Amino acid sequence: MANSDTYAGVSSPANGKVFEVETRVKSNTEVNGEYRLLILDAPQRVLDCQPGQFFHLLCPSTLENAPYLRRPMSIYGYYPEKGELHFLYKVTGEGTRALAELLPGDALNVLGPLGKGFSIAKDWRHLLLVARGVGLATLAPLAQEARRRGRKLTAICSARSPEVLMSVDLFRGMGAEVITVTDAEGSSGMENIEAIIQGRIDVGEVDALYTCGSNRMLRLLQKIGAEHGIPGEIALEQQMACGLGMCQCCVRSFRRNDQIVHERVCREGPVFDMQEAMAW
Amino acid sequence: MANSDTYAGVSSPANGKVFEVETRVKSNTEVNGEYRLLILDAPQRVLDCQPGQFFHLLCPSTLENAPYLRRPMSIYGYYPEKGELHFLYKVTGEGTRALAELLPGDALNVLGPLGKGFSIAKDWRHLLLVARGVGLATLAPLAQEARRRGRKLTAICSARSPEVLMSVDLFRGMGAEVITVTDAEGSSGMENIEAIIQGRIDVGEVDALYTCGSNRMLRLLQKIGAEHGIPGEIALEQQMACGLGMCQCCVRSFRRNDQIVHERVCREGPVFDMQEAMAW
Amino acid sequence: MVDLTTRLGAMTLKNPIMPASGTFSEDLAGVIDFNTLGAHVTKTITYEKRGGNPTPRVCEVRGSMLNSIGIPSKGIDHFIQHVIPYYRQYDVPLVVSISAHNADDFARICQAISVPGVDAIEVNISCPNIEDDGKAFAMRPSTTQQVMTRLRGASDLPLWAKLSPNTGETIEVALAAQEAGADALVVSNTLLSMAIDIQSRKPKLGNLMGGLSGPSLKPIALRMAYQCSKAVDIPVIGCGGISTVEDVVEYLIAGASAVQIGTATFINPTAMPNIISGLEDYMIRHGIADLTELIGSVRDDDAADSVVFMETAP
Amino acid sequence: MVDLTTRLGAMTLKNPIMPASGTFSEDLAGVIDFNTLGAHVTKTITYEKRGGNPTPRVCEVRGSMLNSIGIPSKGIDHFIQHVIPYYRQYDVPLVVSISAHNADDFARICQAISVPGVDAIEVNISCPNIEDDGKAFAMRPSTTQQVMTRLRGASDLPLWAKLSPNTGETIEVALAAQEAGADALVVSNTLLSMAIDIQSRKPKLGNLMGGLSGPSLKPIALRMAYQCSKAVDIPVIGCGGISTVEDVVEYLIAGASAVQIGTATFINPTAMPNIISGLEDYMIRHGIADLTELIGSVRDDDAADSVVFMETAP
Ligand SMILES: Cc1cc2nc3c(=O)[nH]c(=O)nc-3n(C[C@H](O)[C@H](O)[C@H](O)COP(=O)(O)OP(=O)(O)OC[C@H]3O[C@@H](n4cnc5c(N)ncnc54)[C@H](O)[C@@H]3O)c2cc1C
Ligand SMILES: Cc1cc2nc3c(=O)[nH]c(=O)nc-3n(C[C@H](O)[C@H](O)[C@H](O)COP(=O)(O)OP(=O)(O)OC[C@H]3O[C@@H](n4cnc5c(N)ncnc54)[C@H](O)[C@@H]3O)c2cc1C
Ligand SMILES: Cc1cc2nc3c(=O)[nH]c(=O)nc-3n(C[C@H](O)[C@H](O)[C@H](O)COP(=O)(O)O)c2cc1C
Ligand SMILES: Cc1cc2nc3c(=O)[nH]c(=O)nc-3n(C[C@H](O)[C@H](O)[C@H](O)COP(=O)(O)O)c2cc1C
Ligand code: FES
Ligand code: FES
Repeated sequence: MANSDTYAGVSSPANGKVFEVETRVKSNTEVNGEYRLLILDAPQRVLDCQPGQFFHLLCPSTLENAPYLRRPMSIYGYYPEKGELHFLYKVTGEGTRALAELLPGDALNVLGPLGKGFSIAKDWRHLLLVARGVGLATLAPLAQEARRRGRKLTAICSARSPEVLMSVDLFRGMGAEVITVTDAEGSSGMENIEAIIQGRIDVGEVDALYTCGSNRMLRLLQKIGAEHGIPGEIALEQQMACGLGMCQCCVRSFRRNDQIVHERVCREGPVFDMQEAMAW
Repeated sequence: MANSDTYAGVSSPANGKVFEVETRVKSNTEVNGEYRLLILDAPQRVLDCQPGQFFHLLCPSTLENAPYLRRPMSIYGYYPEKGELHFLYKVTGEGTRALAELLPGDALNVLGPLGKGFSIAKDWRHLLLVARGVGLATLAPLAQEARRRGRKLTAICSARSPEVLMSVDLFRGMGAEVITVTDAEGSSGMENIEAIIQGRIDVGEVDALYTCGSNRMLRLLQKIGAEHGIPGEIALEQQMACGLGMCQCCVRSFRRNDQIVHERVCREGPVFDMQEAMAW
Repeated sequence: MVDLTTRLGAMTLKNPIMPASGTFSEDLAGVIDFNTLGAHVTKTITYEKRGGNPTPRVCEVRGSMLNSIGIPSKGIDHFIQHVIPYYRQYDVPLVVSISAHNADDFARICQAISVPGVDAIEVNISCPNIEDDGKAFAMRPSTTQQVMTRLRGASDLPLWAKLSPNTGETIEVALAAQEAGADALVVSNTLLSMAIDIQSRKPKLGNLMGGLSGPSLKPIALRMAYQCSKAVDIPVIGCGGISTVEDVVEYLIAGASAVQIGTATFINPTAMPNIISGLEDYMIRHGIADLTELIGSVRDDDAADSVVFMETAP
Repeated sequence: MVDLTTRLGAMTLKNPIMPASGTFSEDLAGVIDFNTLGAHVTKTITYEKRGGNPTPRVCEVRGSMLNSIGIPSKGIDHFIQHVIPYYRQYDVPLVVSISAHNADDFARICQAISVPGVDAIEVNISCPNIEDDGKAFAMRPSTTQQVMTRLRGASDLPLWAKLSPNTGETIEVALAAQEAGADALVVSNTLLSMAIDIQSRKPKLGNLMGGLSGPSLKPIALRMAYQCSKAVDIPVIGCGGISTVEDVVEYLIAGASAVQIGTATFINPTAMPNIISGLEDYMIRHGIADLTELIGSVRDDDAADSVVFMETAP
């Protein structure tokens, strides 16, 4: 419907401005059996993004799928020089099925960039991230930013089998060191990941931890972070209606100053302090 | 959704059986500014039709149009030899706008043939029909049938201006005599039409009258029919939900044996005795 | 093989799918095989012959429809002479829907229709009760209880009370119906709605307002079916907005023992048999042997009673 | 030039478009120009600080949504210190939505919120009244009248009573609100609904049930707006399922003097300003000079009172 692209005076807490814009699909291809890469031709003004931010996509209505609400998607890549916005998504339900039907040239209305992204403090030289599944999409831009700022980044990529380690090339391409762990090889267990991270810490190569998604990973990294006094951040998900902070549907609980507080994933997040986050 | 094409054991009052079938669009072209001709590739079993019957079309959902109920459409032509079913329609709202977007090769679910068509008694040698606008669609197959049965048919075609007299060729092609009256030439008034018909009656060339649609035409033909004892039939329209006789939404009032009775346009009609029909 | 049978009190249906009153008639017999259905439910009839509402009697709203058909009825004699005998050719229970505008008339038709060939009576108490300022019986527990008690005395056949969504007392009404001896609840009828043609500025229905049915009604009727099945011990028959196998499964999980399909049949006349075979496929695919594994299996254990029985959106 | 202003009792709005409570906040100020709106309506607040309902708090149903946000509130002090001053930068009336679980608390917050910067108070009486077996105030005329009378005594600001569709007594409730001194009616809040995930068999909302909003609600809320505007003399503000200019026009024709837009803003954050300019275009195109030509212009002259005020689908 609406395709005006109004200037967002109240900015998202982290950095930029929010716009509702009509984009064009450049390509929308299968990456492997489960994931798809959507590349949009997007106006410059929405490409001033931060790693960890997301867009709210108005998925099209098709004959079989009629998603009603928008769908939140992490920014997998933003390239102002090419005018491109990338999303990596997994087809799970009505909205993503409708996304999967988009063809080059089709229009897609997006709202963003939204939310608060990852931070990289001045003195964090060595960053370590642990990603699994579609969490790769959320963490990929962090690697890009780390390189831009000249930080060293280690990515532990976890997956079911080696074949689905799709972003390894991407992380490598951005100069990150990549460690893969898979269910198939039996290397993706929490103990093994803990051992890998411990090894890095032992040689003084972890200044900050990043992850997103799973509860088990959150607990593990919270433990490691607490033991060694290493700060960390986690990107969280929650059902969203407005994506802007108005409806309060996307709250999660956080531990802060010995109290439980509720914060909106779309507005105060989706990136939160690792120690404050609560498993769910 | 459903595309089984079940055999209709309880037949429609007039003749055939009712089927829900998936058809393919052969073509869907503008006839002039207002009307479109939809040609479907349809299975033989739905092509055993009678002039005046209709189909109930499950118009597709598109981005802009999401019609919910089916839409009734008179059969404009049925050609078992070519496997074709023709509809002539005017784009008026959501359903017909969605129809207008159909492209060759697209699927269209249709239910029919439905209802009771026109009758041509054995001793009706000269048939006279008066058609205007999309009413041409309903009456055209009658001309075809008249030719098949070797009856003489005169078609008075009324329209706004000569250009929109689209079915003149069709009627002529079926051996009918065509008289055109138009608003632009000032010849479409009721008095003139009455005079034309009166002229025919005077030379003994009207055994039955047929029309559809407008109230004014109904009143005129009722008057003429009553004065001269000429039988007649009219095809009526009404909002329809089921099209099969179940919901009772499509009733109209008729005068019969000094009583007012309600009949379902989809089941007892859409063709009714001209004298029993009531202006609305 | 999976078992599709379902129990509704003393009755056993071969499957849980049946038509909703007013959206089904002999006319459909040509398009689908009536023997496949779990039950046959006829359009509501009244004792006397009556006309219906003015036309237009239906209109479309976004993805759903409104109707104000009313209850045109050829009267009970015609029904007993022509309709009941017609359905005897099928090996499927016949459920007759009845209505009246006061308790006396209701009892009269209830008694008169309790004849061989009729297996259950569905009581459409969503119609206005002219003795109670025009509110429908089903809008208040008191009037529901009164009329159902009268009906209980008038017939030995199973009585299904069909509830209305036009009330803020769903649970009280359900309990009142059970108290008065109803054998099952049908949940629910249509919701009072309106649409206006902005060009002509006329209401789209000849009767000004009418009942909403179809997909838009589903979340509302599903909530009512859930609440009723929590509150009463008699079986609940879900009805409202069902058009897919998944919709049926959702109602069963919510607590319905069977469902009625209405408007979907207008869109696809073959909807009911398609859903029956689709439900069988679904159960095979998910290793569900019989319907009792689904019925009422909603995982709401943590929920407090105050939440289950709330009657307003929080 | 057409005139978009509309009168709501003593207030005049520059146009009839405003947000619905709970679907609007300062966060939207970046995406649209707040000065374009007819009024600003804030999320319902309570006197005390409170949390909301468990997550998930929203889910989707066909073409609409359910929510069970509840009323998380930072309390009145925070609101007076931070929110009211924020809105003073705009030349637009500020309408504050309040709620409470009993009449005393309601009166307390009503009085406390009657401060400079607030132009009207919207009373969300669709929440459960814990003194009346948990039914919402707005479900019964008696409780509506009681609470509105208390509120009338507590503030001189215009009071807008927001009605609930979860009742069979729409008209009685509307009359009771008017009787007790309400200056306008907002019609309506969300309708209690439910959805179940058939895979997990869990309710899709953490709170089991929630309120239906969006297009599915429109025919129901429009019917209520029509009935209320026929029954009362105070202005009616339509609310429910509005997402296009045509929807707005339909509500105006039905009798609403203004409308609120809720869920549509989630789908298109720019919906309100787009609809305002679209309404202007519509009026120009149709030669409508001002809104009074539309408001209440429904052509229902033939309809009997018994039809206008019926409360059940026929
Ligand atoms: C900040 C954020 C970033 C995300 N980034 C990505 C990404 O980069 N790639 C990706 O594949 N997925 C991502 N997700 C998850 C993605 O939003 C869901 O997979 C998607 O909404 C599913 O929609 P659906 O209609 O296909 O599935 P359905 O299951 O049919 O969705 C039903 C409803 O649930 C919501 N929902 C379902 N899963 C989730 C979820 N995990 N989080 C939030 N809401 C959900 C949907 O938005 C929708 O409203 C992200 C979620 C959030 C909150
Ligand atoms: C038996 C019969 C035969 C018909 N034959 C033809 C034909 O050959 N060609 C043609 O162009 N039109 C024909 N019509 C009219 C056609 O059905 C409507 O134009 C069409 O339904 C309009 O749908 P819409 O969504 O485009 O318009 P809208 O006005 O948006 O329709 C809204 C609703 O009103 C109903 N409706 C609108 N106009 C009519 C109408 N005149 N009659 C019945 N329902 C209506 C629609 O079905 C729909 O449910 C026929 C109608 C009937 C009853
Ligand atoms: C056209 C129409 C006529 C109806 N007539 C009746 C009726 O006579 N008696 C009754 O109890 N319900 C009647 N209903 C309501 C349906 O039985 C059913 O309760 C309602 O439509 C909701 O189900 P659905 O969404 O599957 O259609 C009617 C519904 C429609 C659409
Ligand atoms: C997420 C959400 C939160 C809401 N919160 C409130 C609220 O706090 N107070 C209130 O009176 N109504 C609330 N409502 C109801 C809306 O104000 C409105 O009445 C309803 O959504 C119908 O309008 P719509 O269909 O345009 O959304 C809320 C609705 C939604 C969707
Ligand atoms: S999605 Fe609405 S507040 Fe976060
Ligand atoms: S359309 Fe249903 S009876 Fe005619």
